[in-house]
Amino acid sequence: MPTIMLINLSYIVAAVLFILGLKLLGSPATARRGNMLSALGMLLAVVVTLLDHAIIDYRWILLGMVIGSVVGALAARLVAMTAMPEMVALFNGFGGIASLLVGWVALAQPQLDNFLLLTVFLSILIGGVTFTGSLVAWGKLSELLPGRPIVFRGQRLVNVALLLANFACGAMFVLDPQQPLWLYLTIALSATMGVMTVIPIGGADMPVIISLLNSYSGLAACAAGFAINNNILIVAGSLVGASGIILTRIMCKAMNRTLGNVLFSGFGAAAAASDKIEGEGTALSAEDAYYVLEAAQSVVIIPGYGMAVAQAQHVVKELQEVLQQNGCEVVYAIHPVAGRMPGHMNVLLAEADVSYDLLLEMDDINPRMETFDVAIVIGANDVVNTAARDTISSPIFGMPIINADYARSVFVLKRSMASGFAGLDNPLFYGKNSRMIFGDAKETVNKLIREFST
Amino acid sequence: MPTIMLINLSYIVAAVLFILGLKLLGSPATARRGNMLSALGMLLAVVVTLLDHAIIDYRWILLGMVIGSVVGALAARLVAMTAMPEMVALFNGFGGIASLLVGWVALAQPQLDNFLLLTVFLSILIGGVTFTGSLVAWGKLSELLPGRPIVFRGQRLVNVALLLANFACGAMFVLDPQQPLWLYLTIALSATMGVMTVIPIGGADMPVIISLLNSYSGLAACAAGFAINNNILIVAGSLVGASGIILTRIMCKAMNRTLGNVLFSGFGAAAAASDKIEGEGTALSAEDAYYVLEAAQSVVIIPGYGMAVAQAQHVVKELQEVLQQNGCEVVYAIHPVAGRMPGHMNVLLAEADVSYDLLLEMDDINPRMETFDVAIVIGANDVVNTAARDTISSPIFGMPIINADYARSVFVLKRSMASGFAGLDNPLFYGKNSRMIFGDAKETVNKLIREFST
Amino acid sequence: MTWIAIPNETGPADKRTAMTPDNVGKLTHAGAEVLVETGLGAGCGYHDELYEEAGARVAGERRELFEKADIVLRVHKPGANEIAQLKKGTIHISYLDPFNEKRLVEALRDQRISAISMEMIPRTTRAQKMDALSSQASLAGYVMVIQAVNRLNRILPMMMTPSGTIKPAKVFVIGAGVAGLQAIATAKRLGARVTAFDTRAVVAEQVESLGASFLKINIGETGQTEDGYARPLSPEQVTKQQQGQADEIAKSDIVITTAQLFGRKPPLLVTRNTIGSMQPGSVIVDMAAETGGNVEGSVPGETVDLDGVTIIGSGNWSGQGCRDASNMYSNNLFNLVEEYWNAEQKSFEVDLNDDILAGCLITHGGEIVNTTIRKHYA
Amino acid sequence: MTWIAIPNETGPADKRTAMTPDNVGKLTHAGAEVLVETGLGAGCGYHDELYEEAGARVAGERRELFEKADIVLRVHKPGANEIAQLKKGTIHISYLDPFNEKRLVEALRDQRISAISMEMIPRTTRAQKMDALSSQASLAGYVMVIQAVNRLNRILPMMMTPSGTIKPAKVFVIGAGVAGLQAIATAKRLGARVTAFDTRAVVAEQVESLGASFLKINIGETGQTEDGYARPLSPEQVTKQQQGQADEIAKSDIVITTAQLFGRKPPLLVTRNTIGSMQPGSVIVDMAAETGGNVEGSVPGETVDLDGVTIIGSGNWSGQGCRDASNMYSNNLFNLVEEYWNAEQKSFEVDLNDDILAGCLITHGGEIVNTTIRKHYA
Amino acid sequence: MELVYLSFILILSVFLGFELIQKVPSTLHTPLMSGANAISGITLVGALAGAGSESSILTIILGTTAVTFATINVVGGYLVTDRMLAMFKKKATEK
Amino acid sequence: MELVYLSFILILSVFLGFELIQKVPSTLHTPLMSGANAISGITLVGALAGAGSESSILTIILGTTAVTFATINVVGGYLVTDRMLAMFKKKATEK
Ligand SMILES: NC(=O)c1ccc[n+]([C@@H]2O[C@H](COP(=O)([O-])OP(=O)(O)OC[C@H]3O[C@@H](n4cnc5c(N)ncnc54)[C@H](OP(=O)(O)O)[C@@H]3O)[C@@H](O)[C@H]2O)c1
Ligand SMILES: NC(=O)c1ccc[n+]([C@@H]2O[C@H](COP(=O)([O-])OP(=O)(O)OC[C@H]3O[C@@H](n4cnc5c(N)ncnc54)[C@H](OP(=O)(O)O)[C@@H]3O)[C@@H](O)[C@H]2O)c1
Ligand SMILES: NC(=O)c1ccc[n+]([C@@H]2O[C@H](COP(=O)([O-])OP(=O)(O)OC[C@H]3O[C@@H](n4cnc5c(N)ncnc54)[C@H](O)[C@@H]3O)[C@@H](O)[C@H]2O)c1
Ligand SMILES: NC(=O)c1ccc[n+]([C@@H]2O[C@H](COP(=O)([O-])OP(=O)(O)OC[C@H]3O[C@@H](n4cnc5c(N)ncnc54)[C@H](O)[C@@H]3O)[C@@H](O)[C@H]2O)c1
Repeated sequence: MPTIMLINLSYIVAAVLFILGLKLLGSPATARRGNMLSALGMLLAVVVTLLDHAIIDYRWILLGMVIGSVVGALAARLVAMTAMPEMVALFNGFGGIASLLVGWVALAQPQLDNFLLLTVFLSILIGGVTFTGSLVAWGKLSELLPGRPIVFRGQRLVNVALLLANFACGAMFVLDPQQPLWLYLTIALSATMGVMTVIPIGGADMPVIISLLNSYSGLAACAAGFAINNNILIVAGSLVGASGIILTRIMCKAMNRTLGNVLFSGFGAAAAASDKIEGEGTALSAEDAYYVLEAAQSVVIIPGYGMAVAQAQHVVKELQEVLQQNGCEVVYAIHPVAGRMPGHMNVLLAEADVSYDLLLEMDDINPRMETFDVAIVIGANDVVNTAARDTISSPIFGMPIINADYARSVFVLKRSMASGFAGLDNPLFYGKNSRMIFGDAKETVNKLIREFST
Repeated sequence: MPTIMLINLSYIVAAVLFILGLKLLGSPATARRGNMLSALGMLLAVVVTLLDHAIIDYRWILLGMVIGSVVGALAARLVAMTAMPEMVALFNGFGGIASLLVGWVALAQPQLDNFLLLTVFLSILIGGVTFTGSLVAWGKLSELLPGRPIVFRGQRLVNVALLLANFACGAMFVLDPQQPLWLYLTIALSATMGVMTVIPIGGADMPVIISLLNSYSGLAACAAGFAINNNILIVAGSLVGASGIILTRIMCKAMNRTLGNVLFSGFGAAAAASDKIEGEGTALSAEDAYYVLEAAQSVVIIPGYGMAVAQAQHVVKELQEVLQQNGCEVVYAIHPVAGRMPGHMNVLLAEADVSYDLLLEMDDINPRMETFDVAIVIGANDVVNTAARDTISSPIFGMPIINADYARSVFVLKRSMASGFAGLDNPLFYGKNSRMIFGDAKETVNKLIREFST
Repeated sequence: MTWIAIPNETGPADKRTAMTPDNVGKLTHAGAEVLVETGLGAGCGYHDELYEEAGARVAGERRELFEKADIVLRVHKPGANEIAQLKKGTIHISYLDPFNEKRLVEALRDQRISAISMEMIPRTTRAQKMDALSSQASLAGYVMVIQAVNRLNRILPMMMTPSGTIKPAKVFVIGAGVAGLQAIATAKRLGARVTAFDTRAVVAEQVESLGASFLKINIGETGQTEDGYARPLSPEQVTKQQQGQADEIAKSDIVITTAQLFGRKPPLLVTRNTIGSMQPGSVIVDMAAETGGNVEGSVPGETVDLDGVTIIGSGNWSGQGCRDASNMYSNNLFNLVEEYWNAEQKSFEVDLNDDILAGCLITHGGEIVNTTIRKHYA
Repeated sequence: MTWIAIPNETGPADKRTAMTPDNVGKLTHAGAEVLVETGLGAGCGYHDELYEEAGARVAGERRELFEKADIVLRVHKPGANEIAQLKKGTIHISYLDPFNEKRLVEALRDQRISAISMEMIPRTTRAQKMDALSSQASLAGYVMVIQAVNRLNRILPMMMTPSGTIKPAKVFVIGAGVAGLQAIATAKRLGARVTAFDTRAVVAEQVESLGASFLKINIGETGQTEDGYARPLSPEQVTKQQQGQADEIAKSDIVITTAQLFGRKPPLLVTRNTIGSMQPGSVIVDMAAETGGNVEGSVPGETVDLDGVTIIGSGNWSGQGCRDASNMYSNNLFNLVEEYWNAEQKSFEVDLNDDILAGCLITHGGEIVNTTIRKHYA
Repeated sequence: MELVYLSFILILSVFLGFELIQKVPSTLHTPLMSGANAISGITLVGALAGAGSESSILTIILGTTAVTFATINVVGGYLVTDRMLAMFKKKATEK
Repeated sequence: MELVYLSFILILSVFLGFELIQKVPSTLHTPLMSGANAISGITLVGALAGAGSESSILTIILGTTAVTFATINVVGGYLVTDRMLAMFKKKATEK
């Protein structure tokens, strides 16, 4: 078999290994095996590539690989567990710069047609953004740079200008590849763009950004693959590019955000968004709520008359158990007037066999409400009506309430924005950290439980 | 743009449409849209292909397409709703024969290398099997052929001989393409193989077989694609081939069978298998049980002491509701001595708020046990011990039991094969229609409920 | 210095006490001087020492309490002679039954007592913590079921046993207010099949929220007052209701009636005839027996047998779980006092504009200040 | 022709009846002639006419029943004078208490009566339908809780209300056999926190299967008999148990003791001292009061007050839900008769090799045939 | 080299085919099968070349037959699938 | 024609990438990201050609730098992912 065939067939095998590896990485039981498989694929791809006739001199390769392996292995070994995310960012940046360089090297090829130049441009652009973006992310996470969003007046304008300039350079580069200026300019602009994209983003959102940059580095490799006409780069690169996007979306959801919100919140877009929230009460789907609950360490359930109407007590108990199995602390906060008769909630929760020890009185729960990741308000309204606490003019002002709004997030499960027994509007529903999950409480809770089945 | 580029780019778009179409077909809300998309893809592929320079004379094409369209459209319009599966089988067979013919036509190409000949052979083989196999399936379903498995002595031997002969012919065909005999022989043998594969399979299993043959027809198209070097055939064919296999597996699971069991049960392999079942009690996973429950019209739940130990009453109620939402009738059969105190089951089920009307006494349920699709025995043992009914020597002979074994399928949820209070072995567990779902009853029921979340 | 006096209850054998040592402690902590009669909490197991530990002075003489008191806290209405012993301007908080006790109210007015009637606490969300009608009715709902179950010749839950299947008993609750709902919940807990009826349509959802079923009877327009109380029915409506219920009652093992009309005589809902249709051994509980009765033939304070059907009209329902009943009533009183307590002057401040006081303060400064009552007397 | 006679119960005010009209109907249908004493089911609301409709003859004279009977069915043991009235060879089925009633058993033997003791029905899966101990104990478990709740000065369920939070009452059940388990279930239903203890270790799982918790006391080796009954403890073990329980009892609002030892005097489990540690107003129910008592100071057939703690020892538990109790007992009797009924000869066939009869038949053909009892007397 | 590309395409399509179909409610089994079957009529594209080739008679006959059969598969397949799904949708909304 | 094949491959890979990742528990987010990142180091394969090409110095320098960076990405990426997953596994079994 000609070497070229051997190499390419091996590439196919490597691609299969990458695919399987990625798939297995998605489930806890198989993740480690998946990583091994994908590493095996990489090894195979690298080894067979060395057989390529185009490669004549192995010295430099050896040098690069030895240095790279030592540095990579040491970094991976020595990094503290807590510093892993920034390490990933750094590695990712290196992947980006490598793709940039591969694109550059591709310019040395004898025939340069427009398509090839375009792909070279793309690998440089994406590789460059990935590189500097990842470096900034790394800097923010390792606290070499300030973690807070760095913003300035006209930032958006600058970014748009950068992008346009870069595209212009790209065009020039493709049209006039002999002039190295365009190349250098492209590199410089791409690097700047990477920095500009990441600095306005806060440290807490970095994981999402890293995931996005990871997707970019896949795309850079893919572009480089086109530039040097290499299948495995295209396949592996686009796999990573696509799965990275999906992962980014999943991570955003887990943070109860959209990608747009993550990328642009630094620009004060967040302020605008929260204004909107103030206005109408933000709805959330049960699926999205799941991602938040899945990550929660402590949850307080605040039941009200709606739980009784929906006869949701049994599924609430189920939800409690599912959350507990997930390693989350769950307690119930029972307001004395919740429901329509004294002890209404007790009757129902006893029926569902909720342990008495989990039922906390209002006075016991309120002081520690801040420590809860999520407060799930199930068909309650008046008993969590912040107007009773904050609005002197409210008819129920002075009635003690359960301060659900002090929890980090509040999910309110009810069918509509309708008021409760007292017939009053509830400011809680419009709170910044509140999300309405509309629908019959039993059905909603059921959906949440279902989401927990991986 | 050269035509060939246009065609190929359109093929890419068509492939994307097929992919999206298949994906959307998998969910009720989007299925119809998916089908439209995929039809759109097909239209695109066909139309651009007509631009091909190789096509000189459109008359025959027109003829074929008009006849095909009329016949296809009429058949699709006129067929009775109930006869749809056989219609699908017939269509599928036509796809198979078309691939066979395309392969054959490919022989007219000027250069024939070995690889090409191999792909031609494969398209003929697979296409032929698909064609006659589908015809037989169609015949069985439309009752032109007897629906029962047709078996004879030495059938297996004959099949193996057929396969070997066919491969031999194939080899000869590749080595000596000038001799048409091998070609004709291959066609004849493939056609025979198709018949032989399907006749030993009973009518009830036909849907699975059609799905399998559908997967084959995809593969045949894929092989034909290699033979005439056409991307879209390869992509679409292998998509159908692969997704068909998955669908077949899903359908087998839904019938609580393995593919092997479906394919070979006609050969008396079933008898052997059921012997085995007699020996040890067949375990079933919750996922597989789901497929059966999902299709069930009526379910009887038979709780016992194990439900109490597992404190599974609340999730059992949940399961009941999920089944009911799925359009299934659910009742409970309560044996008077179930549990460890009189009325033990009543206490628990009342706690879970199961309606009294659903609780049937042994004497009320036994006469209609045959009518239930599934009996779910939850942690009961002695009260469904068929030895009490059938084995005179049993210490509990004469005690009336709930005849769970008379239901079409029995699922027994318990942690092991251990005996119950009376310490006796239970023949029910080894019954042909019994499946053990091992594990804590609460966890198992929970898993079942989770499976119901589409 | 404000003296708060808590006399023993002298009324019908009610073991409740108006103040528990716990709440006495809170009162003294707030700066009040508390005077309790000896033996105050004996019925619930609270000894005099506990009150002393809580900072109260124990008085041996009842008279002393009344003479000293700036505020009197008690469960039942005062005796006529006791009013005369009170200082002018004393605040007197207890049940008063002002709709029927015109004479008493006038006596309080004439003595210039500020009398607060616990029945008249408005049913608003904010006032719930002082709402003794609710707290006591809730316990009553539970107790009525327990008493009925104790008398029934059957058991409530379903049992499928080797010795045959016992069907669940049927319980029918008429009037699903606070007491009715708690009765429903308790009977459901014990495994009965529970049905309920009420003239207020909003209640149907509440009944179902407890897992019971609501009996639908078409009796035309009904409605409820702003405070959430039922409006009285016309005679035809009452007849319709009686007919609509008859079937359900005949099938029931236990019937519990809790129908009240705020400020009026309760409606007669279960007739002699209907009772005759019930199985011997069945039980009827008439919560309203003492104020007029929902059930024909019920005797206030007694349990009688009518055609083999036991009719419980014992009243004083919350007295049975007297310890919990006292705790709740005492909490209600304390919450009321605390709400209007002036921490600086350490005294109870009567604010005639406050919406809760406007509802429950009957007499003040020598006048009947409560508009509802004034209208009622007029 | 086989005459089955069912006399009225004469024992302590027990309203139960041995045969309901339903089952009488089944007996006559099987070909027996049934003779009942007038007023047989009056206590449960079954009139003579119902029996007549079921095919029985109602006899005004009690004597007639005994003289005619081939089979006698009843709840309690026969009076000594009644035995003499029976024909030789008569089959007599009732409770007998053979361990303690040696004299009675000998009288039956001498009269050549085939006496079946309902207490001695083996606890096997097959015999459960005849097992009256189980059916009646199960009801007793329910009734004991209801009686205790009725006496308690608190309520059982937790209630978080605007008038304060009521903590759930604590119930402690000693002995988790049939009655104990039902008591646990009933108390749980009403919302109490329930703990239980039993010397048989297997019971822990059963207690937890009802959602209650099992108190772990290390008292060493215990075990159970083949029939599933508890073995008696050594005196040291009893002391250990008493100590281990003391704390739990002190914290409990209701304590229910059901500990029995088959064929022996029940163990004393709750001492005077421990009772003193309980809150006034608490309740103890001693199921075993009539056979010796698990509780020091309990009086058979009565409810007494000890240091403010109510001790119920009224016995005859299942008499309270007498209609259901009678139904179940009657089913047990019928199932027993049916099991050994020879449909052709229309008679009861005594098969000495049958394992159920071997367990419960005490005297037959002029001999004490039951090995357990023979051993016990020897 | 072409073979390499084709193999890549084959492998990727196969994996994609596996991944695309995950959980399918049993009501959709038949429509999905039918819809997939219609796609496998793609062989029509291959048949066109044969039928329109103007080479030997045999090729034309074979090609035209192939076109006919494949068209039946395609047209009938899509229509019958759509019919099934339309019915399905009606049932779903009827609920 | 080559471009056609490559486009097919690209499209199929992208779709496959979308399908492969479905529901991932949040504990796996970082490892999965890291594992995918290691795969993107495949650019190493492209870099090898440059570094070993014996053409201009520039190419060799660029190539070698690329090889170095890419190798860090690959080696470090896989190792760090494995470390995370190992820890994860331990935690899971500890439970
Ligand atoms: N505890 C007592 O004794 C007692 C007695 C009488 C009155 N109250 C009064 O009742 C109120 C109790 O407060 P609360 O917060 O428990 O109840 P609430 O304020 O009445 O609010 C209940 C909420 O549940 C929602 N809901 C109803 N059915 C639902 C369903 N099937 N699924 C999901 N949500 C449903 C309703 O909103 P949607 O319609 O939008 O779904 C409603 O806003 C207080 O004002 C109290 O004073 C109490
Ligand atoms: N009703 C009464 O009054 C009473 C009183 C005393 C005795 N009994 C006797 O008890 C028996 C009752 O029959 P039964 O069928 O209800 O019970 P059983 O025959 O005792 O069987 C219960 C089964 O439940 C399974 N199990 C236990 N824990 C489980 C868990 N967590 N999850 C899943 N399965 C679990 C056990 O199998 P694994 O271990 O394999 O899981 C066991 O085989 C009869 O023999 C009856 O005579 C009844
Ligand atoms: N805002 C609050 O927080 C709060 C607090 C306590 C009570 N409430 C409300 O006040 C209302 C009255 O409660 P209550 O229990 O004191 O009422 P109540 O004691 O006056 O009457 C009891 C019940 O009897 C019903 N009734 C009257 N006539 C009837 C008839 N002919 N047939 C059947 N039923 C009849 C009434 O509708 C009521 O439900 C309830 O709706 C309760 O929810 C509100
Ligand atoms: N096979 C059957 O179907 C069947 C039917 C009925 C009962 N049984 C079994 O028979 C057994 C006995 O039931 P029972 O209720 O009639 O028993 P019982 O009335 O003899 O005793 C009641 C309980 O008291 C317990 N006890 C004895 N000494 C004690 C002590 N010192 N401290 C605490 N507890 C003590 C016993 O263990 C028993 O659980 C049970 O296990 C029951 O499951 C089986």
